[in-house]
Amino acid sequence: MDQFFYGLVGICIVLLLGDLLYHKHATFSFESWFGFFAWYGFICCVALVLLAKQMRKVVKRDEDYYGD
Amino acid sequence: MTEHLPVLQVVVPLIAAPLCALLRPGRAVWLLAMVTCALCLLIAALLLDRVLAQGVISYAMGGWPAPWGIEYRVDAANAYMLLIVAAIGAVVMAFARTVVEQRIRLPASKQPWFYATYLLCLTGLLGMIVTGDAFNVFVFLEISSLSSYVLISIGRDRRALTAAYQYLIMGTIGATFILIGIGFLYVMTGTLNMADLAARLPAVADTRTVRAAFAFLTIGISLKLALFPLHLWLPNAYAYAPSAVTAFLAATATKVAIYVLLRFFFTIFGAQFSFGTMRLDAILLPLALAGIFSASVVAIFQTNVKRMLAYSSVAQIGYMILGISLVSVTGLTAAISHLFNHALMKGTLFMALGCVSFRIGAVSLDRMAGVGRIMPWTMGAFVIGGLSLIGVPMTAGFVSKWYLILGALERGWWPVALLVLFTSLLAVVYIWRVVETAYFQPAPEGRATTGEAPLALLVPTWTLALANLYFGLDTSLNAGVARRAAEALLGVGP
Amino acid sequence: MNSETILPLALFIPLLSAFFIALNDGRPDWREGATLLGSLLLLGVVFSLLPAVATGARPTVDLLEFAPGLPLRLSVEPLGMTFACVAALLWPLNSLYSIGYMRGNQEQHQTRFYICFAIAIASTIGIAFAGNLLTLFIFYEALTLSTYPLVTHKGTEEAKQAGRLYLGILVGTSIGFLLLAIVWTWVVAGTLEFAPGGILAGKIDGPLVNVLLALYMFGIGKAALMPFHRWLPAAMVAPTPVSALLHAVAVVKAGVFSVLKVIVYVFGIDFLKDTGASSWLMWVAALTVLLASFVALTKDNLKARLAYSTVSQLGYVVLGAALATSMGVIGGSMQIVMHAFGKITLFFCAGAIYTAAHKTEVSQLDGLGRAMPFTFGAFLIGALSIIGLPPLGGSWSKWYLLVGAADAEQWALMAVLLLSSLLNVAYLLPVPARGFFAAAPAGGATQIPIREAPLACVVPLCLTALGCLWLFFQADSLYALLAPITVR
Amino acid sequence: MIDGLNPALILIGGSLLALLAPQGRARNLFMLALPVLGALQLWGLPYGEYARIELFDLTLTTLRLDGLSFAFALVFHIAALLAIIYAWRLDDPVQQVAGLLYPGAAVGAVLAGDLVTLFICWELAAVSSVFLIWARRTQRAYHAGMRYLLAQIGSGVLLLAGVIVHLRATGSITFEHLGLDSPGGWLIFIAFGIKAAFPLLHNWLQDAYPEATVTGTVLLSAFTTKMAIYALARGFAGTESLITIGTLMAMFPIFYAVIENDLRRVLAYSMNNQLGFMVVGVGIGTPLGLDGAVAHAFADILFKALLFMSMGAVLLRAGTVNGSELGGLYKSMPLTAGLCMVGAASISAFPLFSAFVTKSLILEAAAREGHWVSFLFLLFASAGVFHHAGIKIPFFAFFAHDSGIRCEEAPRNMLVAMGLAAALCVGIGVFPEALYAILPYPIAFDPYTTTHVVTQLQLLAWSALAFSVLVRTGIYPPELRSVNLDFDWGYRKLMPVVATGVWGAVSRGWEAFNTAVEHLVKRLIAGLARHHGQYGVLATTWPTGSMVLWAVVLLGACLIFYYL
Repeated sequence: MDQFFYGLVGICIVLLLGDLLYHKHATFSFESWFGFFAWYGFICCVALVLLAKQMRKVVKRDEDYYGD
Repeated sequence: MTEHLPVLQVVVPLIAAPLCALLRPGRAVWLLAMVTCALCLLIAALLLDRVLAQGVISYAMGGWPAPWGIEYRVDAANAYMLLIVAAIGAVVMAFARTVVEQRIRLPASKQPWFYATYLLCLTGLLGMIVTGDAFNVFVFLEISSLSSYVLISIGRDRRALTAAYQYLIMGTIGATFILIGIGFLYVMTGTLNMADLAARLPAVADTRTVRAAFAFLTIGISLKLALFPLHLWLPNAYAYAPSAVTAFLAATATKVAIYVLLRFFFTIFGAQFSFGTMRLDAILLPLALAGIFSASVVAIFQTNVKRMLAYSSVAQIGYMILGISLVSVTGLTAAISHLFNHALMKGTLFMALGCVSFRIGAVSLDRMAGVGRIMPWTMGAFVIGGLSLIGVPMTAGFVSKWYLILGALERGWWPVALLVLFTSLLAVVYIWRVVETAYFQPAPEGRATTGEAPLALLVPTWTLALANLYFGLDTSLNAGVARRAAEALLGVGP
Repeated sequence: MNSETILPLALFIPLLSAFFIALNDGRPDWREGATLLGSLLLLGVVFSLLPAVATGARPTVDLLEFAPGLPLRLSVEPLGMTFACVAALLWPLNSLYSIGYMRGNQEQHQTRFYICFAIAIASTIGIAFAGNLLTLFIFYEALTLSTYPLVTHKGTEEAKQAGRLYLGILVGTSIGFLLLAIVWTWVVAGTLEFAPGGILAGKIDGPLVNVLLALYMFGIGKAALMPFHRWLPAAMVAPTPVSALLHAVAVVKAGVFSVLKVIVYVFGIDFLKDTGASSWLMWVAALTVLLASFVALTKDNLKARLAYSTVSQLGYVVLGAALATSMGVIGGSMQIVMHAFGKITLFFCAGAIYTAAHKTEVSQLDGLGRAMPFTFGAFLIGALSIIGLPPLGGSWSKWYLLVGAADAEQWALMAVLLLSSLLNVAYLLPVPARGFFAAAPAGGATQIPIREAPLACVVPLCLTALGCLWLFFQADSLYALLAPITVR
Repeated sequence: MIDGLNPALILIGGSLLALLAPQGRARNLFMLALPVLGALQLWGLPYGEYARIELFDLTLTTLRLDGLSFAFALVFHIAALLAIIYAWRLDDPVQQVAGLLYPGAAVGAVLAGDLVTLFICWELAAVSSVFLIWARRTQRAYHAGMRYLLAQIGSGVLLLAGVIVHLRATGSITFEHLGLDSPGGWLIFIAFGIKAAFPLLHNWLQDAYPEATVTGTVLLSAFTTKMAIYALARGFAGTESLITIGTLMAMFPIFYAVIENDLRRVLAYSMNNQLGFMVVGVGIGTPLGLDGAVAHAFADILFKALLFMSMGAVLLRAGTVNGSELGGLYKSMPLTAGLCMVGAASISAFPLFSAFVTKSLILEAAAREGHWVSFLFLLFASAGVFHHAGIKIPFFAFFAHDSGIRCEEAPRNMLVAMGLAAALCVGIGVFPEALYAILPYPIAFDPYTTTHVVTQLQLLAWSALAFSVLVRTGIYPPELRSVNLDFDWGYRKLMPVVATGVWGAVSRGWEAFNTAVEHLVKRLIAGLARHHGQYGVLATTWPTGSMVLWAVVLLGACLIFYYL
């Protein structure tokens, strides 16, 4: 599994650096920020999981909650 | 021959009565009585036919012209009444034979007396209707009353004697009051002929004597027709008399009294005087309404079905009086038509009860349990009579109820119309108690499981039951003629 | 034969059939034969009137004269024609079903049953073809009385109680209110004829219109408008064929049919709209629709649930009438037809389930559908039609009722109708859903395996279910037939 | 090809005929032929309007073929075909009939040229589809089906009401652009919104789909919601509020998807999220946006079917799809795992997979119209969808820790169906022009630009990184046996309690009223009985003297009255 993870890290870095190699067609200015899609995707996913974890405290119920 | 019809109407039964008494006991006596009744019916039908075709028939007794002689005067109103009484007389006579022979337990030798009395009673009733003479009314009233006391007391039930005695007292008081009233009128006008009285009364109307006469007649007639609260003699008399007698009297006696009331207050005094000046309706209306309500409620609580129907009769009389106190053509039509219809329904009901008591010997509610299954035809007739009493469409009872409500609404008397409808529902209750008991309760222990009543009883019963249905649809007789009678009495008709 | 000569036959055939049934008391096959023959003859007679009526003829026959100017009159107009067609179509099917049911359950007093049934049908036809209010009233009462022995058929204490309630409410309201209303109409209008556009316009005004309308609406107890609906669930003690044809079709439809007749031909929808007298009635009907649905939800007994559903569905018709728009009236009339086919199917199914499995409660039906696929399939179709889903007949009546409500700009009533559809789903569909998809209760293995009810039961219910489907495609011709009724 | 024949009728009519065919191969072949025939019929018909029916005073156009309806009708046929193959071994006539009737109704709905026909198909789809849930034959499925049906029919009746209001206002029932300013528009909008699972109206989807049968969920995922997308595209293209609604829709389900345990329910949430993209496309309303919505719907049907099919195969073989109980299944079901990953890649919009060429149309349209907020949220949602549908589903089902479950590979027919779906997903991804060619509006759009490919890969890779980091650090929430409250709490918990309470109060009040009335009536009767009863003063026999006295009293009263 570790190889898998480090492979992934490698790919991520390569892709991030890829931003330097071409001219980005951006409609919005933020798109042209360096590695925008990379770090935006990362932050989003972390935020998603953390928020969802908090949400669980509110919405999680026992499996037979609805009783059927 | 036909011009003597009015007098024949009375004379035929009058002559047949002593003949019956003289004949040897047996089938022949009944046959004679039956033929007599049939003849009466024929005569009544012919009379009605002629009156409808030609108008009023006046017949001078013994050739003495009115106002000196006794006049028999037949118009739409009394021709119609004659038909009712004669018809019921005939049907009940057909019913009576089996009852007299097997139920009343009169010694065979005494049986002819029953028929004689019956015919006398019929004579009296017919006479009261046909005559145009006020005093003659009283005479026939006494004939019918006295014979009916006898008929009531003839039953097996010992309580019938007390009942007949009370009836005798009250009937006599009523008759006396009527006689006093007639006397006062005679004093003031010097005539006993109704038409003549009607012509002469207005001149002396504003006298105390006439008013006293009016009061005596009101109470006297009300006693005879069992107006609430003067009805107290009636339930026992009807309940304890033999079934044939009850059927006959319930269908005729009080009706004739009502006819007398109509005659006196509409023809003799005139509607204007009776209701305009004297405000007779102010007395009749409340009593009628109270009677309808109270007697219906009492009927609900009765356990003796015959007594229940007797109270129902008191209520039904209330309807007729209500119609009269509306003082309109529609109201009077309702009242007069109800005379006819009520005769049909009560005749049916009492005869059906006669069939029941013939078989099971009792007519109390608990003894009648389950009787619908063993006597389907009898109870079938009872149901039809009951529906008619309730006033269900397609029965005769609906016709009178229709006109009664119509009359009340025409006058704008809402509450009255509502009360009439509400009390019909009370009738549903007391009739349906019997129907349910008869059809759904198990038969009580120890009751003989005899079968259906004999045909001799069923045929007359069903004749009237079917008449209830027929006249519920074809109303030309019971409502059409009633309307003409009403118009005649109010003097507005053609 | 022209329509006038045929018309009285429609009344006399069932009566005659009753007579022959009575004659064949001891011979069940002959007796049932008389019923079936009579029903088929009636079907022929009624449908032979249809073409003429559809092309605008109004055959009329006076039977008797009740009072001067007040005959007992039979007269056919589209609304009555529709109702008569429904009754005539369903009677043969119901007879077939009755034979299966009554024999299958070995019921007592079968002759009396068939006689009363035939008389009830005659009365229904009389109501459908009544040419004036008096005739209508007469047959209305005849229907009540002829069905009383059917309601109390079982003769038990429960049946007796139900009979009391039945008679008490139906006779009570009709004599207490309806008769009064009719006489009142006679007094003010001088006629009791059913006339296009009504007979009361200009004869009565002010709040009295409301009072008169109330007398009519509550007087027609058979329409089961709350609070006079209790007789209908009570009447469910009757054998199921009675509930099916009479208490889902003939009797209750006679009630709402009378409501429509009174609104269309006595008051006239223009008159009602101008006076606004029927606005309270809309709400009473809407309340009936909703409350009865809620009650139905709480009932576990299948027939009781269906009975309350009927109360609710009758409310639709009254609602359509009360809207006083021509689309509302047409919707109400269509609802009579559509609901008749749907509900009779449901009752047939309930009876078939009882005959085959002796189950009466919804909660007992788990898994039964797999043993009785035709019965439960038919139930599903009937239920969907009542809910108002395409492609079944019920959807068109709902369509027109909604159009009527929209025409009257009664948005809240539209909402009621929509909500009611959902409630219908909630109380009707559990039956087929549980029947087909729920697991059969454990421990029932020792019982005799359950199979479909006798063929005489299953065939009619399949036919009526197909009828629901067929009606979806007949909506256009029904509309064409009914459209003239609101035209003056 | 038969002139003017509605392809929907082939499926609907065939569904009933299918029952007549003997169970087994004959019926399967017959059923298989139906969508093929239907698709051929559809293909052969030139664009235009057919099969007009005069009903009452309305004209129904039961068949209207144009670019929009064609694309949907085509993919519906494909989905039906896949489902039939997938269900080849199914021995359940209920599901078989429903499985044809329901697609037929959906095809009918998208081909309907008027609102009445639309309504008819709308309701038919609702009713026929519920059987796919009930056919699971469990208590849960029964209740879920009932709730589903109520929601669906609720949508239907709202549509009906909207149609009627619209008809009254405009006199027309033609189904074309309606808009929210049209009377009745709002009603129809909400009706469509229910089926499209708008936020707050969405719960029926997550509630019911996971409770359906193995085949049922596959079918359900294809039609109802896409039918609604079609209807929105037809009636409400360019409605601004749809952009907001769609964005919300794309966003909130992903949070639930993360913590949901039932993997089919995870897919249901993900489906909700994909619908959000389509709704945004419709809301933008430009040709590009609409094309994007249509194309994405097309692709979504295929990859969602693929994913549900793979989860169905897991359910069939392993007996559960709860993430908490699965894991390591790749050893037992390698092919299924592989195909599932194709689906996962497709939904995540990997380049060369279908969503990549369809979702980008929507994002591009949003960008071109300057909706930057939506754009950012959609990007967030894209990352999220990869996270839960692209990674979570295959990870927890086939990898993660080994649950020890050893089972057979999926049956061959299922593999064939999945294989076909996977091929289509990849095919679209590789040859987007084929799909673009059948879209309603001609577009010139190349998804495979460097920018596009790189940025998308960045997004996906870093999302995957985030997932890996979170799992390794143990922050990632474990799969737990649980249910998560959603808005269905309102009608599953709150409403029953309130309704029971209110109804109880009403019943008690009614009973109290009845008792009071009964009491009153009893007292009245008792009062009457006192005087009128058998021994009451009015019913007993009076002594004669009293009677006489009464008569005299009355006479006196009369005399006084008359003299006055």
